[in-house]
Amino acid sequence: MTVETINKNQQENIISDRQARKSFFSIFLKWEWLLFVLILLVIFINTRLSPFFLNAINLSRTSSDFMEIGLMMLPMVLIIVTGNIDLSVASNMGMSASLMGLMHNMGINIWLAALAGLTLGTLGGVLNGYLVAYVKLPSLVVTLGTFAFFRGIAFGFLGDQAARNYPSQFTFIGQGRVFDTLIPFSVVLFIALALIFGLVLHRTIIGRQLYAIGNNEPAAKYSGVPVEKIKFILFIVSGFISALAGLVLAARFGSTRPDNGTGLELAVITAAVLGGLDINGGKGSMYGATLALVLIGLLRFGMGLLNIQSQVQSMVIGLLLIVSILVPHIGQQIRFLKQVKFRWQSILMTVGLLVVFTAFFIFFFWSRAPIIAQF
Amino acid sequence: MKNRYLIISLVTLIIFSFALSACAPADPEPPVVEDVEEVEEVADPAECENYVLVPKNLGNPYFDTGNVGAQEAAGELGITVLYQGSATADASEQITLLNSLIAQQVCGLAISANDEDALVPTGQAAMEAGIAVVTWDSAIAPAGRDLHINQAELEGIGRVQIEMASRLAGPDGGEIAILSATSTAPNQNAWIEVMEQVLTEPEYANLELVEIVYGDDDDTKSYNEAQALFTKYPDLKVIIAPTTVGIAASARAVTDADLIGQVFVTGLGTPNQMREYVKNGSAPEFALWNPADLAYLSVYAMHALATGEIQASAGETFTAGRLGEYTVEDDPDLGLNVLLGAPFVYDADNIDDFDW
Amino acid sequence: MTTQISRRTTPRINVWDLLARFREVGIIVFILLLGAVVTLRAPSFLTVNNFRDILMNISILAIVALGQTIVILTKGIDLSVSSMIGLVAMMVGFVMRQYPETPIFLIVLLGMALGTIAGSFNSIIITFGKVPPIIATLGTLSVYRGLVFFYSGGTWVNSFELPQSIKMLSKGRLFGVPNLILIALFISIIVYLFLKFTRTGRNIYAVGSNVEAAEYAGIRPQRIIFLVYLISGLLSGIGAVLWVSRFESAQTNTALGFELQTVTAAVIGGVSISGGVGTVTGVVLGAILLGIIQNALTLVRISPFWQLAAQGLLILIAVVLDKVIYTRVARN
Amino acid sequence: MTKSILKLKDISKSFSGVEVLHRVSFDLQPGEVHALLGENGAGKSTLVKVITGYHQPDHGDIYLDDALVQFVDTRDSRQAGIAAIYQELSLFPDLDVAENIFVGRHPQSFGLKVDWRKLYDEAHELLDSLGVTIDLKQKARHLSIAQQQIVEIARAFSINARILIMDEPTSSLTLSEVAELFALVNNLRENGTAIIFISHRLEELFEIADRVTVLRDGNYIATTKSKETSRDDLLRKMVGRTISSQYPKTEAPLGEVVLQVDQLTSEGLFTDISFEVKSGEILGMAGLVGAGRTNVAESIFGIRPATSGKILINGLEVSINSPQQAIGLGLAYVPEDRQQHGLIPAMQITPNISLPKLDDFAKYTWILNKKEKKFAYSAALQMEVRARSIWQLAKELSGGNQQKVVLAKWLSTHPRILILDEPTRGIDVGTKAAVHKLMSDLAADGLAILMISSELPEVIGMSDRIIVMREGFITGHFMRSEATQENVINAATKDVRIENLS
Repeated sequence: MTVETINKNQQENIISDRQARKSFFSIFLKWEWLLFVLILLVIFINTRLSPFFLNAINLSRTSSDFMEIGLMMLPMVLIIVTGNIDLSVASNMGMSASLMGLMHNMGINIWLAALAGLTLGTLGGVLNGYLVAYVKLPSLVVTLGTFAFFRGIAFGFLGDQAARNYPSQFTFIGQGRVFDTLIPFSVVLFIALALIFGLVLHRTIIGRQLYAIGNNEPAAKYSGVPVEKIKFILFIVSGFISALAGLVLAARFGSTRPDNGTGLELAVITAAVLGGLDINGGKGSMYGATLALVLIGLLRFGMGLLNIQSQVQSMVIGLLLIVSILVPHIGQQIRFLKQVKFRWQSILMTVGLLVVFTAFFIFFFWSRAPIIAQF
Repeated sequence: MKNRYLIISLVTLIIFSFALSACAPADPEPPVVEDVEEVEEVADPAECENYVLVPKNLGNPYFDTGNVGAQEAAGELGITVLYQGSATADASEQITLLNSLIAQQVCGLAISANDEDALVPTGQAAMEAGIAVVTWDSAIAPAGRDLHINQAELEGIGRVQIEMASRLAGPDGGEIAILSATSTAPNQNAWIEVMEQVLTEPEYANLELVEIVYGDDDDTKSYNEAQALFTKYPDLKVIIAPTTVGIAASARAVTDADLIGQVFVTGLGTPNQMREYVKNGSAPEFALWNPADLAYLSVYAMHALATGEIQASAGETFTAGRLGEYTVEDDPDLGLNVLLGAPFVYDADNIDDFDW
Repeated sequence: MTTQISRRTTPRINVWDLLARFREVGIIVFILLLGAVVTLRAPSFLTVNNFRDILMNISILAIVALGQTIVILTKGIDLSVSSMIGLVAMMVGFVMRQYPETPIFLIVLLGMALGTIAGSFNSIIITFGKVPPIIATLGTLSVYRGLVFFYSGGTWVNSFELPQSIKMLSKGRLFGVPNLILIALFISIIVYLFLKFTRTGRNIYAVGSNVEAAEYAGIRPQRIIFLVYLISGLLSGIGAVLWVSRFESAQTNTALGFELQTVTAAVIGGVSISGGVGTVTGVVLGAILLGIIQNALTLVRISPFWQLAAQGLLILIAVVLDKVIYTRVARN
Repeated sequence: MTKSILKLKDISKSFSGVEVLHRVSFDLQPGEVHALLGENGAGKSTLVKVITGYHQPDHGDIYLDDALVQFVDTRDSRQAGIAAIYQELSLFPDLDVAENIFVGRHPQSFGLKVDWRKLYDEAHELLDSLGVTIDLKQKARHLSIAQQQIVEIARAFSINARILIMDEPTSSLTLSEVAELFALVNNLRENGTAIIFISHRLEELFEIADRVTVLRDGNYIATTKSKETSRDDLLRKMVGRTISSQYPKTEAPLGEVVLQVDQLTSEGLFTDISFEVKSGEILGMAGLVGAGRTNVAESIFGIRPATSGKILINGLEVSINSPQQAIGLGLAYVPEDRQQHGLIPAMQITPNISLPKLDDFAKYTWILNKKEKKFAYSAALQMEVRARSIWQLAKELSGGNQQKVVLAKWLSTHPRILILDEPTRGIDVGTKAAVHKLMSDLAADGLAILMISSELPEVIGMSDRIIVMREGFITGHFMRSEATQENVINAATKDVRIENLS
């Protein structure tokens, strides 16, 4: 599409170095602000509905529940910005923590064991990174394989055993609080790393190159961006941080089992996408992802306080995920519908779908009626 | 142009969030906000009414049956017992859930733990907040709870399964195998340990334990594992599955493979799931305690703890409604616990007396 | 077919080229190698009964993986299949419990209809809502699972509550072959014919290969994309009925985690995540390979704790080998 | 007046608030070839897409046989007998050649089953009538660009349309292939098919077109019979002003050899390529599309390193395994495919310009925004990029301005060796002249320039020396003084295989 608006004969400056003027309100209409508003809203509503919501101890305890997800989300944001994905993070975390647990059970010093766990996690990242960057396999496929592989190794290490009785210096990572305040150590760790990752993404050469790769990988390569090297490093970092998250989880649990953290990868991706990241790469910010994490955490906590069942909570988060992508496209949809000339097919289809869905819901409630009656 | 749609989206999201909060169950009298400062205080035992029964996960009939017993106890005691669990049997999900329950300053928690060790810090936090913590079905390590309500002695459960297996294998004995749940399930592993010990007794010398496999409490996986067992061991006589998912899957695998009468399944199961297989002969007998009784007892114990009737020390006694009087015992492995009783053996003669 | 037309075909026959053209050959070779090794260590692998078991075990996987394949052909992915199976299985289970005399074909039809409706919900979000498929189905993955729970109130449908008719749907035999295997075979053939011999089937490949070009060529890509999620729902619905039949129960966690298995089967079967490439034979073989790996690992008594790792490793090897073959060919 | 088969009246079309077509009218008569002419961004391609129903006009009417019609999508227009070859190649890389021709219209038996035998037979016949042989079972992914274009043409012909639209169908065809195509077009015209023909090669229009309609900036300018107009007249109408000398090449003093390539070989792509470029020199590289010229450039730039041979820069042997290394050695490469390789369309002008040399605008990897902005601004000004602001997205610019951004980006790295791959492909006449002027100036400043171009007048007009490639071999070498269109074409179409055998 070629769009050119400038009159070719004009003599004055042909290009400006200023950003296009935006209306005052449009600044507040960025996705990140919407998330912020949503967070305030959730806080407001929850405070009204539950007296336990705005309580420092409770918030402190809840926040540490989400820190492993948060930690793994940081490299995931960078990976998604390049248009890739890492499904193996949670498995990697299980694998590293299991190695650490195994070594701890063998009587090896916990810090040495932790170091070994971090090394193994990083090596897992090396495997992912090598296959994605240099063998050039799609990241979805590679990490789907290592998703099973890493978790399998975790079971191989510990089997039916658990590692427990970690020294309190170690469990401090997951359970401790900083300087007698209520702020958990893991939250401090997360904030520090989030700052670093955010700055790398938004303020450095590497960050710029990540966006370039996500928007147009061949062009980035032709412009001298070391695409392979960056992807390789990215997956290694993801491996390392996953291992770190594994340690935090082990420290929080005070124990390790090989199935620790199963399924967290979907929570990580959900947070990142809800934060406005485009799964196809090239768009999104670290602020957005972090805000989304906070939103999910507060929502979950708030719903928990209201004793909403877990399945319903997942459903709400799932819906929120769909709606968050759906709503910004409403404009497109309206325009699309305006364009469509009224054809009998489209009317028929709409009516048909409505009938089908109505029938479905009638059936849904009718067929479960006997069960409801039982209770 | 673009802005307008963003405004639409903002409004939609706001409406959506309000809708979310409307999902909350109708709470007739939401506590007033001023209470916030007092949350730190230990709940006053006299006014304590809110208790929670936490299963390993929701949507599992075994625990749902437990809830029936719990509600019965709640009715008798005049308290409310909420039934809250995580969506999947996963420790970190359960911890998140427990944290929100602790935050609500409930009076007591009766937990079936997804991870013996990982829940210790959470259990401790609950006790620090003045909440009575008992575990049922699957324990948290002693440091993380006040009391464990033991469904049956480890010894008893392990032994009854070997006894059943021995009966089914016949006088000549033969090869037996164990199909467990996940390799990390604490109660499973404890039972298996006992079973291995019992097998060393001369009485059971003719039984040979050939393999222990894990079905992960997943129906498909358990089914496949059972199938693999009789492919690998053509002379296999008995599969012991000390898990409700595993035993049903194994019995079905035996039925499907037309091996009824050749391979028998036994272990721990629920009547409704096993009814069919008891009758067709693939699993002539199995054992289990009554989960309703277990939860019933747990609620009484939790209430006794919260009201100060007992202080969680060995030798104390309390009365649990229709079940009668129980004593808190101390065990070197289990810590403080209350024993429900011996497991009950279900067979074709009595199974129709139960519907759960 | 019409060889005389392709005049400028490369005359040299090359092993790599053969492997790439008939990707299935690679999987078959892999299966044979694996089979040989396993048979050496565990002779019971090579028995009719064992093979029947393997095929029984992967039948439902193959059916649902075919739906997944059709979706992946258009560059999409359907992560919600497992929850759709769970939902449909529960609803079908409820109906069977309530009305045990319902003729079995009605039950199958019901399952298909319910699956299609669930799939159409995905379709709407993806085509009209312009939500990327991976996000949309990640969302419905939890939404449908939540609905299962809401629907059943946490209860299960147990074996004794189900009539014999549904159980026989998969367990009955024709010429000694269990129905389930025959059904899977039948559906595979139907999907094969659909993808190879109908315009719509070819249009699916076209849309996956180049959406814009498809639009230029008069195909309506949105309709095709709408259709593929519908088909995925339909096949999941069939899978759900078979699931109830085979496992004789409907539980709240039915098929939990199954979505990744279907993607794995498709990927091992040579379906390209970037769309446009993949065959029915490949996917069926991919599912069989997965089944054999699972079965073999148990038979050769690899410690149960290491089985998952071995499985993951084999998947990685399969994918890397495929890539190596492909690059070799591209170089020639 | 004869009756028109297609008539557009006052068509307007806007994209995100920018009007691309403004009240354009157009009419087409049966049995005529009607050329559509205009610079890039004049609205030709949009007009085509409006006719085929890919876009819907915001305003205005379309009449087919004097009846008002409305095309909701390309299906409607196809049913009305309109077929099109679009400018962007629109093949299906994963489908084979035969199926590519019939996608969406597979021949069927019993109205249900795709008849593969018939499909292959018809495809075979069709390609035969075009006088080409392409393996019908080959996947389109593996075709050369020229072959792809032929498949596109075959597809459009297979529809038996009453109206055939050809948007730049000849851009990568050889002369003989173009001749074959024109013979077919003439054939169709005699049978009464109406053809809309778009090309940047003005010579072709005089050869094939009956009438010419000129668009400029989305406005209708004029329609004339091609016999009654001249090249200069058309150019003036297109640009809106007179164009001065087309090839402003000045003689620059030649310096040292800067880039020397010795027996460079990449298996299957090119063999034994040797040449040298001196400072101040423009070396032209001619040949047909697919001769391996781009491959040579890409291997010099480190994107696909060659398997054997040497590259020397300033007399020192270097090994270049990645574009980063190439940039470090003072190389710059303006690639052929602007959208895919040259630019990041979804990013703004500024980051596009600063991408190859981000180190220059950063302190310890920290990007200094002000410095970057200042630099991008001056680079954009210098290249006369026409845009609202340097924060405009690259994809919103016209082809010519995009090329200016690409040039600005590479010049910002201060290269000593500049490789230009089809530097003026698909850009308007005005920008083309500016690019030529720039090349000449850069050479005068001492840069060594390697220019790949398929446009013979450009190669001959701009180069100091010319090398010609054919199927991966160098088949000719001419000084500026001795190069003529004839001997360059001869070298470009020489049969390499025979020469190698001897």
